[in-house]
Amino acid sequence: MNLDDLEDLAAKYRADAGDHDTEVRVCLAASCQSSGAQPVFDALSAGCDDGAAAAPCKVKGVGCMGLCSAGPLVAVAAPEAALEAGVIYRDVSAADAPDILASTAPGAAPVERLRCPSDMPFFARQHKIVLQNAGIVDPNSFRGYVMAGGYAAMVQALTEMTAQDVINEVTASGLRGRGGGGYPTGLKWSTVAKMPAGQKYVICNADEGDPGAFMDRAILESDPHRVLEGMAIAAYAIGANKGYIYVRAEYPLAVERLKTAIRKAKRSGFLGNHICETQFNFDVEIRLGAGAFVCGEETALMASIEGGRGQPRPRPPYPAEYGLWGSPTLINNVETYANIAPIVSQGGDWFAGIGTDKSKGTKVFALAGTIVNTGLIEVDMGTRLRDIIFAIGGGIPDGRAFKAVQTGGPSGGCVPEAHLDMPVDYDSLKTLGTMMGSGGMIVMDETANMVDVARFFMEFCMDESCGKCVPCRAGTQQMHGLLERIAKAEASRADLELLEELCDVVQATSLCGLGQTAPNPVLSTLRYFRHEYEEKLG
Amino acid sequence: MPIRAQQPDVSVVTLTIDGQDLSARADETIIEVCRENKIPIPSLCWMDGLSVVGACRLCVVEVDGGPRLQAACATRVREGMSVQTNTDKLQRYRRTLVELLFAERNHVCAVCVSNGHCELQWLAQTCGVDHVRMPYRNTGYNVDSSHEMFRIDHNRCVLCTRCVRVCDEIEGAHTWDVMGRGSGCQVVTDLAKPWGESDSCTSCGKCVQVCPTGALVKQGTSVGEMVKDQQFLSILARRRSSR
Amino acid sequence: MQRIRPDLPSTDKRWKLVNATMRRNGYAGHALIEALHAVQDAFGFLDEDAMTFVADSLDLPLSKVYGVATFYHLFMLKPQGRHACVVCTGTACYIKGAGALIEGIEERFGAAPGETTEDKSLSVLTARCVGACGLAPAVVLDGNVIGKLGAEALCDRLEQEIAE
Amino acid sequence: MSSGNNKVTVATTWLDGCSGCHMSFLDMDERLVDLAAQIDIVYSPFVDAKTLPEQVDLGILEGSVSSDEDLHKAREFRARCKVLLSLGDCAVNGNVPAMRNPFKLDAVIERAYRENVDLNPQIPTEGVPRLLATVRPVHGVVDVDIFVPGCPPQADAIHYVLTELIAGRTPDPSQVTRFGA
Repeated sequence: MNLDDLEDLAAKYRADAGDHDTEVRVCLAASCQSSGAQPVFDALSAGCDDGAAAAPCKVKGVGCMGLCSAGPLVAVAAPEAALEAGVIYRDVSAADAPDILASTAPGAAPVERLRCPSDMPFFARQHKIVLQNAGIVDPNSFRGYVMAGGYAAMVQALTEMTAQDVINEVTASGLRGRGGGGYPTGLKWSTVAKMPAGQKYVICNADEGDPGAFMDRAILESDPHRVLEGMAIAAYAIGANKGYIYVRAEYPLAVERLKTAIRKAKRSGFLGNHICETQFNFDVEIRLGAGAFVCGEETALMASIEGGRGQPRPRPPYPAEYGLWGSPTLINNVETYANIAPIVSQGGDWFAGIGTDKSKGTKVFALAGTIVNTGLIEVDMGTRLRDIIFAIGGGIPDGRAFKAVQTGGPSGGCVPEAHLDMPVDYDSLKTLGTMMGSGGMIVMDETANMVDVARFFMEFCMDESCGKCVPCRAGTQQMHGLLERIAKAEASRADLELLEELCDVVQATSLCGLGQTAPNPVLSTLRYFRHEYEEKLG
Repeated sequence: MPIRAQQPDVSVVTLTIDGQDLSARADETIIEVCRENKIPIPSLCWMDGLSVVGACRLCVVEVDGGPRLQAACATRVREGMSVQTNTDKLQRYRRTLVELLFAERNHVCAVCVSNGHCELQWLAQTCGVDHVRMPYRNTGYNVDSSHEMFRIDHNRCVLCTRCVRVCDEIEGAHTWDVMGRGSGCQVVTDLAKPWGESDSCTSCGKCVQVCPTGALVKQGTSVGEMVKDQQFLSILARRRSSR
Repeated sequence: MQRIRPDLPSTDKRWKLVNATMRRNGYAGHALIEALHAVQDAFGFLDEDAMTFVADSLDLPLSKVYGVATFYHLFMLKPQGRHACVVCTGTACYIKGAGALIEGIEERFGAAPGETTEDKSLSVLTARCVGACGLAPAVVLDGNVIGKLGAEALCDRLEQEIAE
Repeated sequence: MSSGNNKVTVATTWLDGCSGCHMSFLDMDERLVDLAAQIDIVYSPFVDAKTLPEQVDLGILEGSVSSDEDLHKAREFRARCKVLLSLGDCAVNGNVPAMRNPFKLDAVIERAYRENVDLNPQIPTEGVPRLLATVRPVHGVVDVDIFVPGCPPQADAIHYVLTELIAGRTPDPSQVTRFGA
């Protein structure tokens, strides 16, 4: 199969789908489902089948549209049109179905009382590459993905490019790992590719564990084929024939949609043996996590796939050399793989033209905390924090003042008002004492108590420490105790000094990233809000 | 990391440790070279003959002046490598790590059967730990005396997992493993039943001999009487790997 | 040396589901976590019989199975209540009052996180971010995410579920 | 480190311990004679003085802090002694007295005064200091300058530490003693 054949296939699918000018999209991602999206979908579908719609229209369940706090969300748009090009409705209930269906008639007015302006900055200021299909395609439909141009990059790679060509494009794109570390993806791929031929593995890290981060869940729930396509391209590039997706068991909907996607892709010959009638074989299996944050660390993740306790081991040797069952292994996270297909289709140079000097492309962020527009956004690297929080996020509710934004989860830190004009990329966040992490952004208003925030994250690290190495196991426990004492105003200046020393020791000596970064929330709150600690000392 | 390097590499590299020019086999780790050359690096989880876990972090060293410390047990030597094993910073870190271990469980040396023969006690002295600055955790742990020959006192366990590894890698019984996570970790036999009820335990006593503290001891020993003999390990490990 | 696979622990049909999962994975040792998931899905928790059966089937040491079962927070070694309420304690939920939900539940039902009420009607658990930050504070009640409820309203809802 | 009459003033007392460290002090035997020429023991179980002077050069505490009274003594020593020394494992790390810490205080008292008593079991309320919930080493309640671990520290170790202090040097006790020594 070549690109022309794939285009023919997409055309056939379009013809099969029948004639309709409008589609009514209902977000069926986890957040909207929790707000009652399923009854809305059922009511709209029933209404459409009964002919309540004024024009030929189709009701379709889709993935995340982003503005989770306004769910259930419904959009009325032309088939495959971008979200902003349609009419978006918020807080929809089943009772609204007739009105929405009636509004699809030619010349009919939108239902104003439900309308969410699609030109509001939340939608208008985003740049969607990873989330291109989210909220538009039906995540359970293989055909839908193909009709939206899916699998073209894989077919192009398999039929028109060598493995080295693919790696060159990824390297040229400047893409860096979206899981937190920001390691250059092209370099990682070429390292694994250079290992002697033999059994190699591709792993997708979907163990998104940072509290306050739900980017990967949304991608998997909205566009699972995009991730599979990225993994298949990676496998082709490095010479692997087997892949694993390690997903949190806390994401049942994502798991279900991934399973469906794998099954359908296999049945259609886009996964498995002789993919698209080429010599390339690639099989994907899902492995479920079982509630251990540390399994996001790559060596712990592999230990877990191997059926053991998810405990990290010293690196080197790195997974690229000695990975799953001792074989060379490529591990990237969900968002990284989701970037691959557009890079292959549109070229590394195109991607490298987006973002900042050292951080290319876009980044998906999960906005949460005390912010008006809670949800999922994708913006160019280098967007200012202020624009993200105040323009796109709509600022702080209830007239309160902004205090800090926490990025990077338990490994990150808090950024205060004074640094909000910093363009967001891997390096700028590092200079602020925090990190990109996987993309969670928790906004805190003036009522937040920063010692308590540090204590919260330390408790998280203490609970999630695997217990293997001494500094992380015993050090986080002691640091948590000291933070509790400070929070209760029972601590002395010597306690604060001991806390700072333990931060240094745990950071410098811990075995894996969890321990090495566990002191970050303390160090960062000490850096910007030291007076809040000192006020509590005896 | 596997016990031995994947492929034995007999080529020779030269490196400097604390300014001393040394040569070593390319498949050796820094700690092995230090031990051969009588350069003292504290360690607790590492043991010649067992696989490397890099868990106690006491053997961290500075390599080539880089900011990231490396565990000497888990880092192979390289040509031209420059290692510092005993800087002020490293001494400070080690002291704190030893303090953390003492604060974590109830190591009351004065009434321990291993008093005077304990690696943790010795580490405290060599690292200059004359008191523990952090509060003691004061969590009580079980003492399991159900085995007819041996006893485990979890109050004195440092979770080095030497017992787990020797039981699995040398004896082949895999009676021991670690349960729980974080501060809740404990070594267990089988399904965390009393040791004496274990079906898999062969009562070989290797776990007792490799235990660095008074956690695993022989029954019937009194204060200071438990002296451990670890000679067997390197011999067994060597003979096993040459099969 | 041929290894003999153990018989199913009882005639309970759920063992067949567990066995099927292990068979699908070729009774390989690395299928341990999958097998434990299967046991928990079928029985709601892992008891000694189940762990012994899985260990024998996959030819793994008992202590290894126990070590893995106790490492992961999702695996339960004790039977759970008829209803399970998981309070999300992720950052967003924490900021928006997850602590008050936990306190409220403990006050009304007498069960702290990790505990089950005496009448076995409700188990209270916590999770590190269920990824529903937009609905903070979020709880997962018997698999369904409920968001934006205060402690009072949540407890009422729980009482209602228990009564049904 | 002397004041006034060229002799170093020394105060010692025992908190919750077995007095073994003081016995070890006496084990310095004939060296005590030389020491007596350099130090003046102004308050101690060894001597008759009943009040702790306002200003002392060196305070030596044996035993852990287990009761109200221990806490009071430790604070008083800290306030009045220029240099404070923790002598022995109980003072340095809690040692045997701290082995009750994993248990609740009520359970400990119950066990000591009722369960293990055959005749007229009762919990004393008068004439005994109130026990603290947690036994702590001396530095857990006041700042300590010198730590001399050991159970008890050998007379040689005590002699080394005192000689160094008298000479105005900072001793390194880990050369001569350790936990449990």
